[in-house]
Amino acid sequence: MSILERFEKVDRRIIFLLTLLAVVIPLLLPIGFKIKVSEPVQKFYEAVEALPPGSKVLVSSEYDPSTMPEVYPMNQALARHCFKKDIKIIGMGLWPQGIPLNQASMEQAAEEYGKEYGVDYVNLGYKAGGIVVISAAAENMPNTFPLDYAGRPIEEFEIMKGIRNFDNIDLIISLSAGDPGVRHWVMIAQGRYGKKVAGGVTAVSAPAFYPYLDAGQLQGLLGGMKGAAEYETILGASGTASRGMDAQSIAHGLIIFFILFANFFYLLGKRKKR
Amino acid sequence: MILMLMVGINVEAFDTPNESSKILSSSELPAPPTEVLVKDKPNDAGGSIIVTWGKSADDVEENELVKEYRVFRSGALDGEFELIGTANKGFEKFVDGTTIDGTQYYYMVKASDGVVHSQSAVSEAVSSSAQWFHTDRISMLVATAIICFLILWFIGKAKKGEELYIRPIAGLEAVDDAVGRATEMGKPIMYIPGIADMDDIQTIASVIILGRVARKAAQYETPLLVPCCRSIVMSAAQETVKEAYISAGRSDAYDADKIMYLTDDQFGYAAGVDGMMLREKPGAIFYMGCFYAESLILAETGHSTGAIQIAGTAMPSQLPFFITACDYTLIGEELFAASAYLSREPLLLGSLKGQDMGKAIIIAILIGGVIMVSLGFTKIIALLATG
Amino acid sequence: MKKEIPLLITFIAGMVMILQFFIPHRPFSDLQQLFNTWFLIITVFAMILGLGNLFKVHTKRLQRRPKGWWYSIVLLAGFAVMFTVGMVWGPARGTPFDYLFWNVHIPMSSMMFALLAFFVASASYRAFRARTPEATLLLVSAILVMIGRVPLGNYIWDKLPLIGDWIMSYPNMAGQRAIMIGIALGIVSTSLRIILGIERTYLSGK
Amino acid sequence: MIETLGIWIAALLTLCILSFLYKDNPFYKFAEHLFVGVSAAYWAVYYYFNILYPNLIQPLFGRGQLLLIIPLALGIMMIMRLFPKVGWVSRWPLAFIVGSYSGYNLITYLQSNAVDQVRATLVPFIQIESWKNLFTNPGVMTFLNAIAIPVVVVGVTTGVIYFFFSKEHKGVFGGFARTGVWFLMIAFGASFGYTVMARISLLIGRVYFLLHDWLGLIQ
Repeated sequence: MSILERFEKVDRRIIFLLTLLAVVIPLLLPIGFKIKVSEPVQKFYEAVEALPPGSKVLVSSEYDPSTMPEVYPMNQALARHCFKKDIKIIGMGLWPQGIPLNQASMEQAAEEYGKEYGVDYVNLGYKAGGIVVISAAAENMPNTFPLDYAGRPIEEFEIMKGIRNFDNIDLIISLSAGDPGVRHWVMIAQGRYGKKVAGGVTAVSAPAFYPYLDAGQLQGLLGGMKGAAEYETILGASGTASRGMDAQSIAHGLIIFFILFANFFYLLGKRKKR
Repeated sequence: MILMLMVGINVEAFDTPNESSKILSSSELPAPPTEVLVKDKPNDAGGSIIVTWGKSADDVEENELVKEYRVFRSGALDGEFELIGTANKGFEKFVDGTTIDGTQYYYMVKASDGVVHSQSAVSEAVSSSAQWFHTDRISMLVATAIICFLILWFIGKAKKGEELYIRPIAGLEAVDDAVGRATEMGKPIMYIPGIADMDDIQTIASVIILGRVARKAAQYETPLLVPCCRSIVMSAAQETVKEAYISAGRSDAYDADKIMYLTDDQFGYAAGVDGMMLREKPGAIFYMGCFYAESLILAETGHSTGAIQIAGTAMPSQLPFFITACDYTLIGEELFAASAYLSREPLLLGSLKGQDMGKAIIIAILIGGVIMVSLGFTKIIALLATG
Repeated sequence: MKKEIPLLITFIAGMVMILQFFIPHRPFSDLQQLFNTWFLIITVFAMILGLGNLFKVHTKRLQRRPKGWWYSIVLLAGFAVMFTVGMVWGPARGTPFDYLFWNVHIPMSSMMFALLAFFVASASYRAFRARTPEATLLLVSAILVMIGRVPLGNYIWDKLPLIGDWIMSYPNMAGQRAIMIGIALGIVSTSLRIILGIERTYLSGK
Repeated sequence: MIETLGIWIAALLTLCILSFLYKDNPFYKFAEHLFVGVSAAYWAVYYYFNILYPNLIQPLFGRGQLLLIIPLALGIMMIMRLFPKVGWVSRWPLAFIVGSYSGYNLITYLQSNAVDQVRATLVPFIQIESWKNLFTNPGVMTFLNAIAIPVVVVGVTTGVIYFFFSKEHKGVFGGFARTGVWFLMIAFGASFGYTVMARISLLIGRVYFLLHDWLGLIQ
């Protein structure tokens, strides 16, 4: 086997090992690359920033622990952004495992900004049914969510006073790692009820949301850990997403190198054959 | 009806004229909201009334005279008005979702800074009702009617025996080869119907394609493994494969245990299928249906076993992975065309032709619409609103 | 009868769901939610079939003892423990069920998902070769977007991230939109064939 | 103590799954079978507490919502498959599910994937602002922005043409279809490139867990 062929058919375990090293080493020895903010993230930031103090934002968590590295930092940054601006958060989720994560991010930010549960934020918990829950909540929030995530009646909470349906919500943000998720919020809350919807999604699904962003169906979009890191950057706070960005860059660079390297030898091999 | 234009000013806590006049003299009282208009919320199941008003003149950034608007309702013009909700400053609309259809209501809005309020005139009488047709959805009704008509029209034509040309689709041409190759190598075939349940049309399409593949597998007497992520999909797959074996005259070879349920969990399923691929060493692997992140986990593992891989999905986000890791990939609509293509039944082929006509109309609207919009006729955009 | 009734049910259920989109009036406005609840309930019953199948396959392995049969014990034991703990103490936070979920289920689930980092690397090394003009386009657009996403791209040429974004927002969006439109027609046609009973293999038979 | 034990179990199982990359081995087989068993039980318990109990048992037997007898009957018909003689009744619930979701998806996809997308593409072909920009400030980005809308219109149109099944892709029509394929390829490449990062993020999450929570090597 010639050297060229050997490079073409390299044991994939070597690739696996190099990828692992590209993540482990920068995590142990951080470098500190700069982060540039992209337009969808800027739009997302502005959508929240434009709300007057006292506005109510619905934050729905549609992710689970497996996508935590990407979406959880968004959830944390969003909660901080809202509380910093005195915007109230109504949490909920269409994925059961997203509820504790949403709650944790709100609690953490509430502590930093001295916000109180029931007054400045509330978590309505999980409801099965995806798209149907969105329609039901759009029509009647108290009926759809009579209790909060811990089983307390929502009438007890000041923040829920005067909230009947989506007409009383100023912005809807879905942080989602799949379906049901942003797509359905756009279809129902935006499509059928004309609400402003913004989203945070995993990087993999982000491209599929560009048409919605372009059509104005989405106000802004955070895509993956990078989107979260950019959002953290605009807010001027370094979080877990920013911390992972070094490893991210190195591993990413490695994959680009793989592709260029493989093509270099492929094209070289093709020329030789001629 | 007569619009009542009396503008009253009062403070909730002080109802006697005396006290009220005290407040009147205070300079802190905000200007009242103007022009309270009410109407039944259109296109709903009833129970909602939309209240709109003009902002108080004091509802401005710089001052705090208006903090919120309070919306009141009464069953009678001179009856008691009760608070039904609030809207933040800067807003001019409130939807009351607690009305009883057919009952008359009167509304009134107060601008408030939390302590003192000034109230608007009382609105006209209004009652809510439910509608039988959603008027914002006419364009959708037309679109649905046209496309369904086209499909049915061409199915009808096909029924009469008209010959229809269908272009080759590489991924589907390869189905026979893949089954054949697995047979030659004496290896089983694996068919993965995705991770969605039967509520997803992709899964239904997948089960239909499974029927066609199973018939070929039965003819070639090659074992067919179908690991499922959903119980209902497993049931439907068993039913379909059994029927395929019967119609191929090989009902004796049908083994229900080869169509098995693993777990509803996305990655638990991926772990199980990956293990199965390495141990069963299939000669051909089909991925048809709705896939999420597990697509590449499965397809890369499948590739490492050396199997021929044919994928098909309508999940735009997963298509790139199948394209890079599989030998053939059905892109979006091609997945739905597979059943017609593999069966060659005229009725199904006719519907493909109908779909094509639908696309032709869409292209015509696209080109015509862009030209019109470029020339300034933007009305077409509103015509396509879907409610 | 065995086939006509299911076809009739399919037709009625399908037509009702189409109509409910256009009719805001009750009962149509509530049907979607109602049907969804029904579907979920049927799903749970069906799970008895799925689990029954899982047990059957693995108890058979215990009887026949093929190579690696003892892994079936691991599977059945894992199920038994998780199921018992869940039914006895419930799924709330702080229960043993919750503990097993976070320390057994989640780590495996997350790692399985994270394997994708490696597979993306191996797939791109192997498959992104400039073999044909189409493959070259795939390659070039992937590289441009990838480079645009890391700080490295900014160092090479400050326009690279912008070009990456441009590809995402326009040509990519156009391609995605074309796929979406195609899918819509495919789904309309397939659904229509199912509702009208033209496509009925899923009910077994032609 | 119990917390530490949990981290150790989690870390070892993580490594078992990771070992799959080397080759199929007893550690992976152990984890795989455990995973399938545990996750199947997880969802069974989950469905009971989140669907069956609150949506059927409680409202039907607790509050007497008799309408729920219908899904109960359909559910029971589903499991009749276990008895070959009456197995055919399981087609009824299947027909109900397939029928209602066919109807629902027909409308939903037509709306959000077709009509809404077509409407969003109706933008003036020539954006005067961006062409002005190009002439006053010629450069790569001003050029790309000027041609952006034409690119979208051409891309969507030719992309849809690629999906034509009943016409041979030959001649001018074939040229359009081929252009459509190019757009699809660019879209796939872009999505792939965009995704790479996400996948690395997940690995970072796991490595972070091992290095931070388990080994305590990073703060």
